[in-house]
Amino acid sequence: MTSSLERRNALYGDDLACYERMVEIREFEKITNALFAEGTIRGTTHLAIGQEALTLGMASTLKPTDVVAATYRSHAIGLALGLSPQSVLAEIMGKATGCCGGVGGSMHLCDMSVGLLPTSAIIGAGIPVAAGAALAFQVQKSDHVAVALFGDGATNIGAFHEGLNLAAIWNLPVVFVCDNNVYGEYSRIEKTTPIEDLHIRAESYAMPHMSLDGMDIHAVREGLIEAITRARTGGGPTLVEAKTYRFSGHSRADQALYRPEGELEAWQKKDPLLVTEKDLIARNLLTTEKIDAIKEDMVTKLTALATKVAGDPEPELAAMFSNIWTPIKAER
Amino acid sequence: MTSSLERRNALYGDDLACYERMVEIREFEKITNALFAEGTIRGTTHLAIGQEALTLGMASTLKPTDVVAATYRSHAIGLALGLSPQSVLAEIMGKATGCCGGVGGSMHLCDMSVGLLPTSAIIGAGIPVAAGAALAFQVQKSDHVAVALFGDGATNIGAFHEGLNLAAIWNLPVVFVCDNNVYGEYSRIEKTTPIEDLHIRAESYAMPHMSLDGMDIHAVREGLIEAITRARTGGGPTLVEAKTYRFSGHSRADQALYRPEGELEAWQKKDPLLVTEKDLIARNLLTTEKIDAIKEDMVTKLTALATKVAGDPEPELAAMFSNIWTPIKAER
Amino acid sequence: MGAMRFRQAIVAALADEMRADSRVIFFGEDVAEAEGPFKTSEGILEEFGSSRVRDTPISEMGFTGAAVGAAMMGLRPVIEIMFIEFLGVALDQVVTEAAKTRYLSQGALSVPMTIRASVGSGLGFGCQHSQTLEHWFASTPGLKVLMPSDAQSAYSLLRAAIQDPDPVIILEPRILYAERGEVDKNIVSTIGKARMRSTGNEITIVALGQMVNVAEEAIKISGISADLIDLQTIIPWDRDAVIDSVKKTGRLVVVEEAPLSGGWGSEIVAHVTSKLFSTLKSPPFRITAPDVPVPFNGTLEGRYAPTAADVTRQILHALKSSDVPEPWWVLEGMNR
Amino acid sequence: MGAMRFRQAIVAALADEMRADSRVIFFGEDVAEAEGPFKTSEGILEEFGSSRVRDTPISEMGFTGAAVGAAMMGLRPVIEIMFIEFLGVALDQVVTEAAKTRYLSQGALSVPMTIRASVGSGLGFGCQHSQTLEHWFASTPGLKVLMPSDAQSAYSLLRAAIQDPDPVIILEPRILYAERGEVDKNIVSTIGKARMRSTGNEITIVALGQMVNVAEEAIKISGISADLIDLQTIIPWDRDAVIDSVKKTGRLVVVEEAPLSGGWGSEIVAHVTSKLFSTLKSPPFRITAPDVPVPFNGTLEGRYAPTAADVTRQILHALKSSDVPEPWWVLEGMNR
Ligand SMILES: Cc1ncc(C[n+]2csc(CCOP(=O)(O)OP(=O)(O)O)c2C)c(N)n1
Ligand SMILES: Cc1ncc(C[n+]2csc(CCOP(=O)(O)OP(=O)(O)O)c2C)c(N)n1
Ligand SMILES: [Mg+2]
Ligand SMILES: [Mg+2]
Repeated sequence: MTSSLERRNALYGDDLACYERMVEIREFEKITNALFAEGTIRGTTHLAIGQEALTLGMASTLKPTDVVAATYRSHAIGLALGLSPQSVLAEIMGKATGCCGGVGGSMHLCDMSVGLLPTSAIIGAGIPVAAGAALAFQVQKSDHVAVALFGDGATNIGAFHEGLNLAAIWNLPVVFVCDNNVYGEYSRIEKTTPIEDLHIRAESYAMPHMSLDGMDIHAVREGLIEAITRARTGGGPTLVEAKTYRFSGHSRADQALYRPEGELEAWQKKDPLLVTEKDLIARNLLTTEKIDAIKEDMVTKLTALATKVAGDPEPELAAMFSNIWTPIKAER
Repeated sequence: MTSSLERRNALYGDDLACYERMVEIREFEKITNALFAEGTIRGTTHLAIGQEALTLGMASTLKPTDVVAATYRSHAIGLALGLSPQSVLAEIMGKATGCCGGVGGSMHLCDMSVGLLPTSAIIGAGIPVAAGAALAFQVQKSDHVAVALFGDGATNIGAFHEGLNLAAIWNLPVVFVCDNNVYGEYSRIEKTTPIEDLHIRAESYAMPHMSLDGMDIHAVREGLIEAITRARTGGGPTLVEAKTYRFSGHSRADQALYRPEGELEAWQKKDPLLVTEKDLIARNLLTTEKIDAIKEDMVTKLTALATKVAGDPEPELAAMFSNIWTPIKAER
Repeated sequence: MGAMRFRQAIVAALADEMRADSRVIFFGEDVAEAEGPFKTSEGILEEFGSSRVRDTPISEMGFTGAAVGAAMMGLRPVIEIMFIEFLGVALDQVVTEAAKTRYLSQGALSVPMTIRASVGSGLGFGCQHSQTLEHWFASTPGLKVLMPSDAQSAYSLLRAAIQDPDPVIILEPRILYAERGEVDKNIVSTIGKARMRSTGNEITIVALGQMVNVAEEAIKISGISADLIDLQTIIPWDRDAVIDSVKKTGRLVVVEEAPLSGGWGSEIVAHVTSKLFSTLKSPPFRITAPDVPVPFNGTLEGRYAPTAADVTRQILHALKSSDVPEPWWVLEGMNR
Repeated sequence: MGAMRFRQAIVAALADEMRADSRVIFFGEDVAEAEGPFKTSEGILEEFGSSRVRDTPISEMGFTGAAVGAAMMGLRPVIEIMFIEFLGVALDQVVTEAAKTRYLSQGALSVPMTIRASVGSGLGFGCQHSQTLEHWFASTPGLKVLMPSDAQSAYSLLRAAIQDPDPVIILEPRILYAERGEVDKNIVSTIGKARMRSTGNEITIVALGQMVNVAEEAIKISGISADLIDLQTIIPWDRDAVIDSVKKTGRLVVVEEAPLSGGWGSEIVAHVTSKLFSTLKSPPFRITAPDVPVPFNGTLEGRYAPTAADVTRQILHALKSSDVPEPWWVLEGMNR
């Protein structure tokens, strides 16, 4: 079985592989949604359909030794960074074979082999944590970079303000990536946020900032490379706002009926899959036939996977009592 | 004995009265400092020597029906708003005759007859509270205004960010007054804050903002009148940054030895008392003789007061058990 | 009288208070237009309008503090904290500001605010969205903390909370939102008073929220004769009701959903022990969750909070012998 | 061996750990250049430099979260929370992030961070700066909570905390900072192990922090023979030491600085009661502060935490009769 790291490495410099990973995420989320609807998945799920370009843009620019503090909207970033559909789906289904052994669930993925810190279900919590990881890199004089990935709604919480201020004053190697998908739960951004361009909030910290088209992997990469390079070379933090759109509902069974007429349709024209397909076709890396084949394969593979994972073992009762405190003998 | 409200009303339209109140604050703080040094006052104290123009500018522009959420640096704002030196000193000395019956202490003054909410010793806490008071005024359709008074260091804490964002999105009748006295405890502002002009942080909330000379009562009034009028007439919140300087140490016995050479002396040239004296003399409302007389009187009065208050009764043991929960019968 | 879901009882209580008292306002994340992530404010915006009913930005510190300030100015704010864990970013406003305001103002101000928060395990929300966290509010004079166990108490406690002049936190077991029950709208609880779910003389069972239902089930299964006390108010708790019952039964067990160490049940056991020591027939004890985070996996999560089977086993043991039954994780060799 | 002040013992422990382990870093508000508001980091910046020793902006959520992240990446951050109340704006990072990281990463990550916070009453800092608040961390598997009672334990516990692989909160009684005591730098505490301050056979006294000294004074005054257990670690507490002692003495009293309701002592009483009920000579009980905010006035504040006189009176009562002594505020008719 290919490791998370191998899956991650497959992305570098390979736009077709990135496209296929985007398709994987898209189909994975659809199947997840179906499994939740039929009751096979319990609890909650947060899909990132329509936001694949951002996660792939990140995964293909960051190094596996860089770390990412993300959120409950975790499947897409997890798969992009390299976690296998098996380990993610198994976690969402609470199986022992999941990336957190089934005790985490949909909101909590983790795989340090590709730098995914345990994703947090608390808005804003990952922002100071990412700054802290960057602090460690700075003290250790390593050239690793930390990234916080969070939503538009998260820019209204205190941890955002404190995390960015601290990163600025200490010139930490961190990139703050705001996935502005226009909604925080069921609220459209203007209901909760007095400004449209969130990246300007970096001005409060004299921090470089930018806005980019989160539907286009090239635009994402271009912006991130600038920010990541700045961080890696001692230039300090950057606030990057990626303009995306949440094609799916917020979570669970949300149908997103609160959307203005035609908004979804307008954004669907910018569907990152379409955008990437056009690009790859133009570059003769893809054909419409190939696209259909890729998608078909993916659906088949993931459908088979879902059946397989359903049969995976559940965690032992002992898992409930493990990894809470560190066994002391392990210490110096 | 004159009530807090009478002392407050005495300030309106009377620049000489405002000057005398500034002198009162100045001498009160000096005596407080001496009493703390000799051990008569226990716990802690936070003086506002050099910042008198800001508190008087506020007191003489706000109505007594407006409310102020201030901080542990409470003596000056308390006296300015109308609390008597007796009730403030008694509180600082833990006497039953203090404005909080002696259970609050130096960091916690309160007098609702002039709109002083219990001052908080938690950085930033008063900011959302002031927004909430303004929310009440908005819902009640009254034209009262709420003010939060806080320091430069407080603009780095989450409650500042969340409070301003909420006030902006709800267009609340609140004025956020940042007393930028250059220091947060023993740290000069640039050590903790990546920007110099804090008022620009309002841009993150599309909120009007201004900077003003906090050493000149006229400049303070002019700026506040604009902000208060905006709030009172439905125009929403404003962030006002008053540039001041903390002539005293942060608290207790702090000698502020960490100050750069000559900084204090430079600011002392802008001492709000000097500025106001010059203005009043030019307007023939004051003479140098009168100034000496006012100060002498004040020292005599406050020295006598200190002796008197030292003899005031302590709170009964019962005070320790009172006003924790509301006696239910009092309810509908 | 009428049957309704637990969450509908919450809506009804809020609506009835908002009708009766124009000072009552309500806000939180997606509570207005979306009518609440758990549909606990259906129709509230429509009936009471956008001045009194508001959606907030994601900023618990900001809007909890705003409730404190609005309450100081005479309104009666009710706020919703979607999951109790979110108060971890706003606790200061509750315990350090709201709880101390009346004291510091020497009674000039009070803070008649109500914080509604969903709590508890059992729904697969994972370890950051499944705790009860009553202990965050312990040892904080000035606060009151309530927990309903059925539709009736959801209605009656919320009305009492909104009418109360002090800060009240009402913890709603999320797992009960969809449960139906009879609701008599004439009943408004008295804060601090427990409610008898059943009466008997072999043992006193004290429980809160969902654990009341679990304990009731255990009584059915075991057929024992027990006083089942639904505490309803955890701070301040009904010392008289518990003491009187234990005087009668001579035995006490507390059933709680929180982990054993530091749970609220220890307060009940410690108090009763010091008051009734000589009259106790057997040692008071607690049936709790183990000292672990709430696991996501359904089978494991099913073992987290005490089950009717656990409770039955331990109570039957306690009635037969004078030592305290071990929790299942000790019997199964899982940990201390 | 040498006598030093409590605060100097803290400096020494931090310095020794920073010398021994380059992964240890230290930050907080005014801890670097100003060497700490309570002078608990004198010379640290000078010796270890501005990369490892930093002043932070006023943002507890920000820098506590930064410590969590830095710890995940292998550093051993020590942070100072000037007054424990300030964690009310940052609790999320401690209980919901740090405490759950090892669990969620299935052991791939641990969070070896140490949070130092000053706590307690007696210095006239008022009701928002004088609490102990241990209960905020209760029922949170994954955390460890320590409290020193003298210079030696200030040194030995801090070293243990920094060496510990998990998140540790060390609560320092502010009133002890200036106290002198002998310190043997070869002693590093074992977390979870209590320390005997004195031994005897009439009663077991369990206390934490400053209350250990108060209890010791009471023993002197009363001349009773008691095991005085300085718990040192409140989470996880030393069950064996307490159980063994009570097996010997048959009596237990817990002396705590926090208000009665929901204080940590109830856990000790509840556990011991359920384990040793039949062998107890008299009911275990607690001597605590009343359920009130900490008053500023010196005379009142002097009555807040238990005094040696209170403790003496109550223990002597408990040794003579089998009922539990009333606290002073009940005797003096102040409240329930
Ligand atoms: C502190 C906190 N408050 C509220 C929530 C509930 N919540 C979960 S997701 C969400 C919306 C977040 O919106 P955004 O930041 O835009 O991210 P998105 O879900 O759109 O990716 C909210 C309010 C939470 N998890 N944490
Ligand atoms: C949440 C919190 N963190 C830290 C402190 C300790 N503290 C008290 S005053 C102060 C400095 C505040 O500086 P600033 O906001 O500039 O106000 P100033 O004291 O200068 O008036 C600090 C850090 C506190 N009271 N609350
Ligand atoms: Mg969003
Ligand atoms: Mg300042």
